[in-house]
Amino acid sequence: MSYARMKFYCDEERCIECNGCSVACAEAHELPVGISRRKVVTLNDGIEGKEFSVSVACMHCTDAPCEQVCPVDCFYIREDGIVLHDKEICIGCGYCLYACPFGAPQFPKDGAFGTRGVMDKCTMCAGGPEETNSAKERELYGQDRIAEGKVPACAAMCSTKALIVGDEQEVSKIYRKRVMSRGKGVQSAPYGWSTAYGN
Amino acid sequence: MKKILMLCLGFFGLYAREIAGKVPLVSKDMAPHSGGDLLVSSQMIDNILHYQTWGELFVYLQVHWFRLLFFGITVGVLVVFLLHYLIIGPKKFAHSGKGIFVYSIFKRVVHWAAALAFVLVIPTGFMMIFGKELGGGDLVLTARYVHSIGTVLFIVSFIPMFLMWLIPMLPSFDDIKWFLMLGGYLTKKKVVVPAGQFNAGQKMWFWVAMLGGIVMIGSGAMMYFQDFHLSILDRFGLDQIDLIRVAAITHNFLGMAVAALFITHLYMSLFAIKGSLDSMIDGYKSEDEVRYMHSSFYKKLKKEDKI
Amino acid sequence: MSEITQKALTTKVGRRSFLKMAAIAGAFGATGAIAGGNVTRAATDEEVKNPYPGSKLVKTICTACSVGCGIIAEVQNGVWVRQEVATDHPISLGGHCCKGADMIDMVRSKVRVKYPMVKEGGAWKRISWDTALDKIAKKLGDLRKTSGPDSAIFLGSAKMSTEQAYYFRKFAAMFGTNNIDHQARI
Amino acid sequence: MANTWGYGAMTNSLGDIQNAKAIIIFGANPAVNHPVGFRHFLMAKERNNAQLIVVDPRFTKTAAKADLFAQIRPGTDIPFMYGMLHIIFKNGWHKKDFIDQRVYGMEDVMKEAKKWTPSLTANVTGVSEDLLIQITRAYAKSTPGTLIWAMGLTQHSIGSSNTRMAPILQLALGNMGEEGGGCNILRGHDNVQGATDMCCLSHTLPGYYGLSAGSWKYFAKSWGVDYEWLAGRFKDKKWMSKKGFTLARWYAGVLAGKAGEDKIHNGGTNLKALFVMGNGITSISQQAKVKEALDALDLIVLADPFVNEAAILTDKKDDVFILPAATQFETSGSVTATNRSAQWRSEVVKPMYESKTDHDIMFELAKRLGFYDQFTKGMLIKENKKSFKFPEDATDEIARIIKTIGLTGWTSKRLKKHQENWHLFDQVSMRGIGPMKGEYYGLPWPCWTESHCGSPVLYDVHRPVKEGGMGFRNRFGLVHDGVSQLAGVGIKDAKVEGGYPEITAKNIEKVLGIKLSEDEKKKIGKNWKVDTSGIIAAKCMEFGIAPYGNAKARAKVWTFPDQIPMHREPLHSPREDLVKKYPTYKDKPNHYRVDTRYASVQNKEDWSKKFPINLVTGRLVNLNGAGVENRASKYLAALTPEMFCDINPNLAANHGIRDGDMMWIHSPEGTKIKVKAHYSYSVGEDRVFIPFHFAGFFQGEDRTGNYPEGTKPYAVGESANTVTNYGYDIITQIPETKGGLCRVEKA
Repeated sequence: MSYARMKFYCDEERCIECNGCSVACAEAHELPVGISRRKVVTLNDGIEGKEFSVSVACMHCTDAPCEQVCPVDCFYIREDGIVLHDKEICIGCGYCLYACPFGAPQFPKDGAFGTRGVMDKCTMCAGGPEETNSAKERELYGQDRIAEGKVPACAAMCSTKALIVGDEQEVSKIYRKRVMSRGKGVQSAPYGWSTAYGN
Repeated sequence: MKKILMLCLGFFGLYAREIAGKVPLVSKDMAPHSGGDLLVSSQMIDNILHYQTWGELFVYLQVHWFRLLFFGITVGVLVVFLLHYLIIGPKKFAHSGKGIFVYSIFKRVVHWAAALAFVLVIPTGFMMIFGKELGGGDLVLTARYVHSIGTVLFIVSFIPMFLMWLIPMLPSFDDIKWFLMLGGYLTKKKVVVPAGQFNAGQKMWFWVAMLGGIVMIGSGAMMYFQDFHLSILDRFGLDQIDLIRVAAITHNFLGMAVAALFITHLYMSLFAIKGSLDSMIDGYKSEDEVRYMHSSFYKKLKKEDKI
Repeated sequence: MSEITQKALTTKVGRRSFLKMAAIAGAFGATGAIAGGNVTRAATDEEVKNPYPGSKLVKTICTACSVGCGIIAEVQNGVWVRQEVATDHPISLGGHCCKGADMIDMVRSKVRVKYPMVKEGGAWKRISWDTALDKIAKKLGDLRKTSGPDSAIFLGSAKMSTEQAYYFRKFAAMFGTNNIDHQARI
Repeated sequence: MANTWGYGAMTNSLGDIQNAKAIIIFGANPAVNHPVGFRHFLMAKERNNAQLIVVDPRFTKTAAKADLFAQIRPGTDIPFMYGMLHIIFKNGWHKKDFIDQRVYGMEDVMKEAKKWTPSLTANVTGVSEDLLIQITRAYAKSTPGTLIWAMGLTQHSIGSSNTRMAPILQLALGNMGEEGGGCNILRGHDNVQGATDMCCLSHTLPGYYGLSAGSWKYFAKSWGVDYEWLAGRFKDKKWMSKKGFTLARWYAGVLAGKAGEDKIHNGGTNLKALFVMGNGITSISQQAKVKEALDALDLIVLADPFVNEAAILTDKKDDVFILPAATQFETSGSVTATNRSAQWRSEVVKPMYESKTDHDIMFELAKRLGFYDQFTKGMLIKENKKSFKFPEDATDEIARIIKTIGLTGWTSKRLKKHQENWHLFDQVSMRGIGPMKGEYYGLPWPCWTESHCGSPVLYDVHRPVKEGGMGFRNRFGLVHDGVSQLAGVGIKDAKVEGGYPEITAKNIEKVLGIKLSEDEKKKIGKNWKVDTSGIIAAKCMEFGIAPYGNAKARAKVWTFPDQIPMHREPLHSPREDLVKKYPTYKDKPNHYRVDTRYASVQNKEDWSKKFPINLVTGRLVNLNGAGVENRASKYLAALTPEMFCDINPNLAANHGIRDGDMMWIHSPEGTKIKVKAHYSYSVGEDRVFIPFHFAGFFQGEDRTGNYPEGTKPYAVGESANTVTNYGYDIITQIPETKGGLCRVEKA
């Protein structure tokens, strides 16, 4: 049996920076203030035709750089592609943050003497290595909604359904459908690596 | 390199393309209303665009080189000294007589404070680098905290040490000669080594520890504090996260040099020159040792009639 | 301003402890609903464990704006433990803005008014409901007698339920004044 | 709006917006204020390639998703719409047969529209001619188009003209009574519609019955109390039918008599007691006056789940009561969404701490004031019970009494059934399936009988009444100026041809062509509005007609100061040249019991000289109303931890204000606030934007020490309404918070 690969996608044509996802996440996992596992970012605020918003969190990369650079090997990647880590192994060194293209890892200041504690990041609502749905798991990682068969809180509560999570093939199907129906279409010639990021 | 990027962005490609079509930020000042957490502000998106430069380099070095180099250098240095000890052996100097008073109590306290700092910082640094083998968790986490505490101690001892040894540590012609004969360590014979109060090896250690120390403190602080903002960064087209990445790379490479010289310093004072440790305990160096190992200094003292 | 906010935000709010009281480990509830085929793997035995054993789901409506998004509240032993997603709601499809997503925190917020209070001599004083209501009623009654019913104004709310709003209007009518209004005016 | 076609409510539903081919938004920002509702807008874009047009003084999040965006000068919506109508009429894009059959008075509008050439419109509104033409074409040529508005249109001294202008535009294009069309007002709070329907308002009784003696008699009877007893509760019968003070100007009732204050007419007394239940009065304009008034009151009672910040604002030392009210999750009841549909809230948890539900507080007070029995009797009447169960019996009481907006069908049983089965409704048409087949979700009113399905689209003559169809309401007589007011088109499947008057006991036999039995004649009420017997409604359903008649909408309201909407500059206008051309109203005495100034304020001086910058207020996505309930959530507070002002970098630079600096905003009222500058290009160089959700600071002074211990919200700041200008709507007295002036200065 081959497993689906779970991915996030945020449709910037629909994202309106309502912050529903980030607050839903914070509320669902009862995060301390200052930790945003998910954050909505608006660029070109107030510029006509150029303003847009996207919701960013851990993208659960296929070959996650965070997992590669971790000096204590606290990361593990589930068979469905969700990248998780063990907070009892993590030392809060910050290397995963330096390796992450999306700035996903967060470091609450809850260690000894108010120092930076161990890393915290989006779990795609899949908890951690502790016993599923145990009080300890919930304390450390928040809800384990995937185990309950539920959609992660952020995507489920997205007000405009801009944020989608699921099997990457399903997600890209939805995306393709939306782009087509918008009547603008996807550019037929692909953007190369040289142009894909602006420079 | 491409491979890492492609794999990492994988699915995100589509999405990143959408973003790339837009112009970059009009002004970096126009961040979201919530201040304070720069790492998760609009810079996060910029970060995606610039990931190729420093982000990838950091991943590449961390995945392939840092651990290997640390391991190689440490083992290499240790093997060299082991061989040196076995083949050439330590230098022994006569410890009869009063000896020459070289280190005042103040200097000794400062030295030992710095020494303690290094003893705290360097092994804990190694513990973090090889955290995998230690299983991570509380042990390595504690090591991380100790690393920070050691840094504070180092900062405290840094300034007096820098000031008290700045003049004697300035380079001189002796240093070239010292290097040419590698400080006379490659021979079993007692040779007269050209050196002032401090020889070139000590000077090297001093400058790496001091100047390197500053850089280590600076880069370490960046990694420690994470959320800070330097407006000067914009001028260099660097994002704050990029600066931290540069800091991490620098910290690692410089760490290798510091670690290597620290081990050398330990070997020299504990093994290579028997009894040299005493000078840092009671402040007296044996005359014999000074005569050979710091010949210029010896001559100078003689001239000034201080012996 | 920001300092105050910062201080308020960083004070440790022990909501966890609040939850802990409700979290009773042990009992097993079998809700192994797995969404669509290959999206998730089959749940292992331990995964079907319900995080909140014995909880019930209550349907309600968000109180933030007039869109009327659905909310499903998960309640365990009389404590609202989790805000669930009303994906089948016809208007919102489970969606929420940040206000709606945080409705649960409005109820269990630490800064709620917890008991009746009166300001006396410039200081707040805790009083009982009976004292409060008696005093208010007396004062209102006296004013009604001395200055007439029009000396009072009642400002109601668009946050009340329709029934409460209706009764608020009736209250003013029976008090004897048309000095009543609510937020539709602004 | 109610004066145009009968009801002042959103005509279609949010889901129905997905059917629109074009969407034009005036003074609303659904992406921020109704994010979930905005999904339907985006769906319309995707499903129909609908053009999204936004007309707003600033570049909002909604505008960021728009196809066309016009940055309009605040308070010039009427010229803009006349400019559109000018182009529409000139090109013949209006729907002639629709206007002939269903609209009265459009000729006058056409005459006025002729004056508003694109160049004149551009001069007044600040929107270029090209853009105006482009927007008009895009909107007029794609029908059905829906028109959206919110507070940006109503909060002006000409707000009531604005809200008549928008329907006129829709009528001209024939967009009314269409799926995907309509005038869709987005209400603010969760139950504004419900609370408004129940008329927690000073000018009418529940169900918009007005304050006439007849209405009072009907309610006395329905509440099961003696009319004379009820009248005796008032000062005298004369005061029963006088509109009361409003939320916007209640403070005037306290301050009257002091130098410089407006005169009041309030039964010979000033206001002395204030009873507030769930109302953030720190978000109404003129905060400085509100503070003065609070200080001067004898009694303040504030019942809220969180500390009502009126308690923070006032310096009053005694007799300020704070009562812990339960939230809506700690009680049950119905709530009416913006699209007139009711949803049932179940009680999630019991009231926490010592809090009591709002109705419990009222009941307890009624007991102590000696009218508890009369107060609650209404709930016992229907089934002749001994005791009541709140809120179910209250819901049924409302259903029994309120006929005007057709709440007869809203029994608690049906509403609960809808809640239980909300998954069985379609998100676009709101139609139910399975056991809910034949009903629309939430039974949007009018829901004429206990078996009626609700009316998702108002004034839709294309569907039968039993499926929610109806014409415009016959509310303004049968003939005006010799022109019949009845519609020229009938409702689908109706057994009555064409238009017909509202049904009364007198005309029912004639209109329907039936004979009532003696028994029916005895039971029947005087007209459809007071017929609790249900006979009129039943007969009407049988004949497929709506009881309220089928008339023409009127573009001309002959009872208003402006019969057709006319542009008038705001009281504080940045264009002194236009003030002379489009002056405001004359001062209005006894406007909701207080004399209200118009011309005397506008002409006092050239305000634009000292206060050259337009002040726009609005909402943020994470806060709501006065904001206290959201600022009490640490996650929401963290999103905007402090009060700020969106200011264009160019404007700011000219005043030496850097991003993140503190700045003063001065108002013509002599008040000022100190806020943090936030650079944003979303506002032009001639205006600034401030959100109105903050309180706790007053004119630079920190008043947070006034919070009782442990109740301070996580974010506090200056209230924007400290600097909003004087100015009130001529009909409704809504404050003019969206068209004021100010001056900025570095702090």
